[in-house]
Amino acid sequence: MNARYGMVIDLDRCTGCGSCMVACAAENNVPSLPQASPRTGITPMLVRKVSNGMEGGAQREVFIPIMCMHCEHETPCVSVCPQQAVEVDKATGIVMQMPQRCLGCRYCMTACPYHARYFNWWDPAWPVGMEKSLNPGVAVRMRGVVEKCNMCHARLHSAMAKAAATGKREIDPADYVPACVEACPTVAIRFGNLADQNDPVSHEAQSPDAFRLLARLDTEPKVYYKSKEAWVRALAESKSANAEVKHG
Amino acid sequence: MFPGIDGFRWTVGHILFLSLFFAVALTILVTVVSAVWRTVRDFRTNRAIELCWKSDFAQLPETERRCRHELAGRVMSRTCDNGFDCRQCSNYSQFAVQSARGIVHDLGLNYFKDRFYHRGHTWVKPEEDGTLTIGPDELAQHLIGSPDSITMPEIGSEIETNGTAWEMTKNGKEIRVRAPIEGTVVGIGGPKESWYLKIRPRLDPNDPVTLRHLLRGPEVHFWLSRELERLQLQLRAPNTAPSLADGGVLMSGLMDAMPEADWSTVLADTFLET
Amino acid sequence: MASTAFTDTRWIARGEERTSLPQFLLWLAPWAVVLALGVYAAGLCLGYGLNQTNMDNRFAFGLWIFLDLGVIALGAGAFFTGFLVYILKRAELQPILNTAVVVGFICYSGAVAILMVDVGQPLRAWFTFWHPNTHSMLTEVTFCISCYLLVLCLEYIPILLRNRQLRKLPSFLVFEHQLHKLVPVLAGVGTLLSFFHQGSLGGLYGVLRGRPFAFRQGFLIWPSTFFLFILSAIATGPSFLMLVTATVEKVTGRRLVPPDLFRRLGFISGVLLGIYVAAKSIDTLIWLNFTSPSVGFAPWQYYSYKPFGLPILFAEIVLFGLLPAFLLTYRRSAQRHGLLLSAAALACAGVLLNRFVLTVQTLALPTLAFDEFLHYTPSWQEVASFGGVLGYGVIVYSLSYRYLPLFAQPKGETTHVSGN
Amino acid sequence: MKLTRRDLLWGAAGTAGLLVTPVPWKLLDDVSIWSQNWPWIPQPTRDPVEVKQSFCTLCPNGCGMRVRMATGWPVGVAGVASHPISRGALCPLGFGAHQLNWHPQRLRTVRHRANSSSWQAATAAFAKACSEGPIAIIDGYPGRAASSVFQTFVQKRNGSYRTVSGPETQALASYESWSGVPVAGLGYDLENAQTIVSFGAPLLDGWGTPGRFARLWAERAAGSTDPRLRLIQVEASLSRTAARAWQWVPVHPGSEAALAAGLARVLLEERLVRAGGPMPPMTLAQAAEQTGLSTGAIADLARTIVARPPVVAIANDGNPAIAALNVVLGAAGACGGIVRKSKHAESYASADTGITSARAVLIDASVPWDFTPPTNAEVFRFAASDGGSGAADWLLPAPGFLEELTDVPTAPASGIATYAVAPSLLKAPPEVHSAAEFLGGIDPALITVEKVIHTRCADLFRGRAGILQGQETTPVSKCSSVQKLEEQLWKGAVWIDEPPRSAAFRCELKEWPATADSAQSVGSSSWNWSKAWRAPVLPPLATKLYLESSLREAPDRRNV
Repeated sequence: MNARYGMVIDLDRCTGCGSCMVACAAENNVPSLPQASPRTGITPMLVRKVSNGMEGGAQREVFIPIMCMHCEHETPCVSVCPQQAVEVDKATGIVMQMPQRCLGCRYCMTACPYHARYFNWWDPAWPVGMEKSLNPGVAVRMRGVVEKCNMCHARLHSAMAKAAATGKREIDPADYVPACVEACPTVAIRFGNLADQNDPVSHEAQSPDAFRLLARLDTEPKVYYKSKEAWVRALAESKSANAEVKHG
Repeated sequence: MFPGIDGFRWTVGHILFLSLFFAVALTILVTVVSAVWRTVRDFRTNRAIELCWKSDFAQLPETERRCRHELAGRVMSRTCDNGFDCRQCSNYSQFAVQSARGIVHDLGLNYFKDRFYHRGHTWVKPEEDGTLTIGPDELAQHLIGSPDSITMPEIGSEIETNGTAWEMTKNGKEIRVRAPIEGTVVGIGGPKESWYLKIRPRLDPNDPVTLRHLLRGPEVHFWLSRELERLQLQLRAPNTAPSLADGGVLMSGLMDAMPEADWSTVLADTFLET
Repeated sequence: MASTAFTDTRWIARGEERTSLPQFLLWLAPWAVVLALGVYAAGLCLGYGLNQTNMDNRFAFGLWIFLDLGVIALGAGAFFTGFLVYILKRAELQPILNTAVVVGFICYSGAVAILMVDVGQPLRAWFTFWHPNTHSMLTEVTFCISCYLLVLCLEYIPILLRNRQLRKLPSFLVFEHQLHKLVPVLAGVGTLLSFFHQGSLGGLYGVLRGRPFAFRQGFLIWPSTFFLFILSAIATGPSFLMLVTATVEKVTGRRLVPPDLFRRLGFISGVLLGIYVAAKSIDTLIWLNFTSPSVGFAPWQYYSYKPFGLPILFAEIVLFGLLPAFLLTYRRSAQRHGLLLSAAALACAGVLLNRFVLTVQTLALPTLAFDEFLHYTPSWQEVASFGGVLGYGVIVYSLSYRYLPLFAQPKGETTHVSGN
Repeated sequence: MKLTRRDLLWGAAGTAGLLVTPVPWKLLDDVSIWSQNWPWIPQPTRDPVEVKQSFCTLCPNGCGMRVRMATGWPVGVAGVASHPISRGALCPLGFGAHQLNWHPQRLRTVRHRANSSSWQAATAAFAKACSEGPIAIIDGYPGRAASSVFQTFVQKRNGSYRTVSGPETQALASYESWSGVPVAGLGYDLENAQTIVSFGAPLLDGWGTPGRFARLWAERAAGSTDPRLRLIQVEASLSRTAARAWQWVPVHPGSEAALAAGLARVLLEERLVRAGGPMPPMTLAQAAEQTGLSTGAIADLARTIVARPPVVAIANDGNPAIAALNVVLGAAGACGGIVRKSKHAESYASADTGITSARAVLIDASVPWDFTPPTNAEVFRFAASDGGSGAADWLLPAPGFLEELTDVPTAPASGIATYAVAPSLLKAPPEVHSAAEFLGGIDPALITVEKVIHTRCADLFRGRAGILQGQETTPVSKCSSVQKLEEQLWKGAVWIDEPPRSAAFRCELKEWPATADSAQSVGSSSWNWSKAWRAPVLPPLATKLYLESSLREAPDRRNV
């Protein structure tokens, strides 16, 4: 297998409902802690609300799901990790975080321009009994380690196991769909193999409306966004490049 | 990173980084190991005591490190840089050996013409049978009086010049008496005898060089007067005028008589302790 | 007075006048309280996790990293003085050497202690040695700092063993003697290690491609901050030693080193600071005009957030760079003790500001167009933990000053060394 | 110093020897594993996962839900793409619903005025109330089998039965009074609409069955400047729906009725509609003043909405002006507008009766938590969790998510009748009972939910209409027996009715309705029986949206 898994997120379709965030947290056994805040919580998939900064009827809003962009080139978090707890899986292009090797130095978090990495500030905890509802196949991360989106790697594993059981070398794309993609009610998040010319996602990534956040950093993120609105596409660049954009 | 772990591949970076790191680690290790090794070697070659003395000597106050020639007035001012071991000193000019018998009574203290005096207030006396006897000098005895306890080396053990000859305690103070000469202990005396230790010297006692580093004859006078001067200053009660010089006689058992004095300093200066 | 049991004169080198033990303990008491509080706060962080701090996912590094970088820069005096004395044979700096080693030891051990609290899983710290990533600046830092701390311990041992009571044990004294003879080797190794980790600490931020405020182009694998950190550390290390020595002189009320030494240290510090300021200015210009714009970040926006405006850049380069460099090197200002020390203090403040800008400002600045400029206030646990390092430093230095020959210059030293 | 060269050599050799043994490496490995596995970190089960089809019963929309079960517990949920209405989508609450049963505020004991009590005491108290006077039962999810049980119970005792409905249903109430078709029989034919004017209805944020409009909008409108489905959102603030709408019309808060009137006036005056209807008394200028729009903007908007028929206006409350606008637009009873579902949808509907003189009121767990009935009677409140600040005398622990057998009637606002069964996938803890079970304890002769469902299945089988949409599609007419049909339904199939031959119904609207109390319901009493659905507590993971992101403003923090 030599895939380059990536996503194309159609921002014109995102209604900011948050289903992807909940589905992601449920799939990946992310705890919901009463102490957590937007700055300390663990939201491997995070939908952010962005306004065009206008007043009245001219005001527009867009919802931008932010997760690990799985940078392909000079992946910022991979080169900084002192103990190889982060690596780009050569077979899939997925940036893998190995929490069991993570020291919790958080250097990778400072390296990530998308703030898509999260630290376990607390011991993971669930109300009494709720641990029975944890998703099998995804280990719970302990306090003091960094985690992030790994494109529902457990689902890739089961897809591969399924393929192996039937003697196939390639997985069936229908078997490997990340939780957020599956949860999106408007099919705004599309997932596929960017290296596969036949995959519709690789075509969409090439569309003129597609863009990547901070693409000029030259890290080749594999999560693409799409919008027909020019002001939304302008969010790709840093704030200095479009001064009129304000946070909503 | 290490071979055998998760698809490891050697790169130039690995080789550079690892070799640098291991070179550094090895250097540090070799340094420590060689320091330990040299220490062990020093002990095995009996150089440890000498090294300790040299280190201690370097820590002594300037006033305690005067050259014997300065004491005798032959040079204006000279700090010894050989740890009082004139046998190694290139600037040593030989004194005529005054081999005589008899007691000199000087500065209220007795000293013997046939004994050789060490700067740590011990004497050495060559005996007829080729051994040397060692004991504390009159000034030391006056200071300490009768010691509370004495720890002598075992018969047959080696003592080294400026190493420990014996140890005493007095009023809770530990006193190490430095050996004036090296040799093998063959007899143990004590306060009740006229000598404390009898040793068989390592070097020929008849060779004048063997005892060259020790004071004798008129030198002792100059040295003792310096030492008394120092004692006067140190034992002077903080609020009184100099009193020791008045009588000119050093009273016996000073440690018992003047418990309030700063004995740590006095004893250290007297017995060449740091 | 000599007969009282409550005294430690046996442990104090002969001929050194030190305050009485009760007075000394009185001096230590507040620092011990600060240290105890720090240990308690660090214990909270280790026991309950880093939620005790005010760091968060955006401010993943906080006060600790800033101050760690700061003290390691200030502790650079240790390796640099060793380098000057042993490698460049500048014997006139000998009187300050022991102090430099102790200050370095305190800075590094304190920084490592705080780092251990700062990581989420301290028990896995050794993983770095087992699965090291050679591409990471932090690996370089970890390897070098742990090795260098070992070197500093080895350099500290001879000083420790020269204590009046410890030296009575012949094996200690002989080991001290033998180790002391090998210290030049350690100084050389220390120089190499320090050179790399000071640089790597700079590289730590310079390589952050995702943080264009910190990202710098460089030479081979090293970004320019690698070299700037080395320069700024060796420029301010001597200044910090001056400050420490002057403070100790002030507190003890005695002259410890020849006054000429201050001017000499100041001159070294000043010249290096001058070189650093020049290099930093060139680097800043390249970054403003090429590096940052090329990735879509108009550089002036970094300075559009209060209180991190342009004055901070000015302060870094002129107020804490050019000005002290001038004062330290200019003969007439260097003659005046107060002015010399003020300049040294400015230089130290400058290196701290530089570390602050690179750590805290980098994280505060937005990267995405819809990010906000963030604020962060350290929690009391963070402040107290670091206060603990300060208390630890003062206590270790005070104990070293009292019981170890920090400034004593044995005349027989040369004989001593050549004796074997 | 006893250390010799020999000792050193032995030491070095010993260390080297130790290093080639597995001991140090095993120790390192153990330390590493030890530091990765703390005993207090919960570990997910390693048991195999089994997938069950069911329906989300959190709210009356009944979205299709795939439940992953391991060791008998639900470990994850996902939507069911084949479900005709929810179409594979779930709301954020649904995605975390499988953890709701362990919510710390889960009710596990009977509570009587903040004191612990018992089921015996509650049963005795309710039986006593039944003997003393009329009782009322309030249902938040009408049309279920349990609703039938409730009705049977109150009919026997001459009590009353009331439903609390959401804004989707409430918005249809005006048509009921104008046409006589019960609300349960009405729905929106969004699938055939080309222009939708929403008056503050959160179409993209939980209106109706979330997946229904979301998918529709995503397929036909999202990201297009000239979409096949034009969504025009009339709303005071930039809501989620407004942000994504084709056009957002910002109006003054509460001026929706005025805008509807203004639009109707333009439509009628400019003869933009064929249907016609009563002319609103409000002038265009008045409408403009109240809404804050210009007269020109209202006129433009009127022209825009009729440019692409069919068009339907959707209100977010029982505002009759918007219903009247639909009448003017000809959307009432027309394809792509308000349609009449098949008779089946009406068959289990019931008339509401007043509760004013009730001795005791029983509130079912399906009633929105923050609903308080207008009564002084003794209140028996069923709930799975305690949402706090409850006004009930008795708080009775009800079965939690997936713990109760229930059927899933047609979702509100749906344009087509459906029926499904959600079996209890989890065994309810012994200390919880549903309201229907509770009533069965009072009246042992009362029919049970299971029997009602069986009867309904038999009805479906007899009707021989519609299809069963499960893993595969089976027409009911092809089902060999009731058992076969029932079996399919219990496995998660959805019965879908045939579309009615005619969606039309006639609205008798002589004059423009008064808008004075437009915010109030058109019910018999002045009390507002409309309440948007709200759970007592949110699934813990859904609280992340509020607490750990800035996506939504946090509601009452205690309940999240």
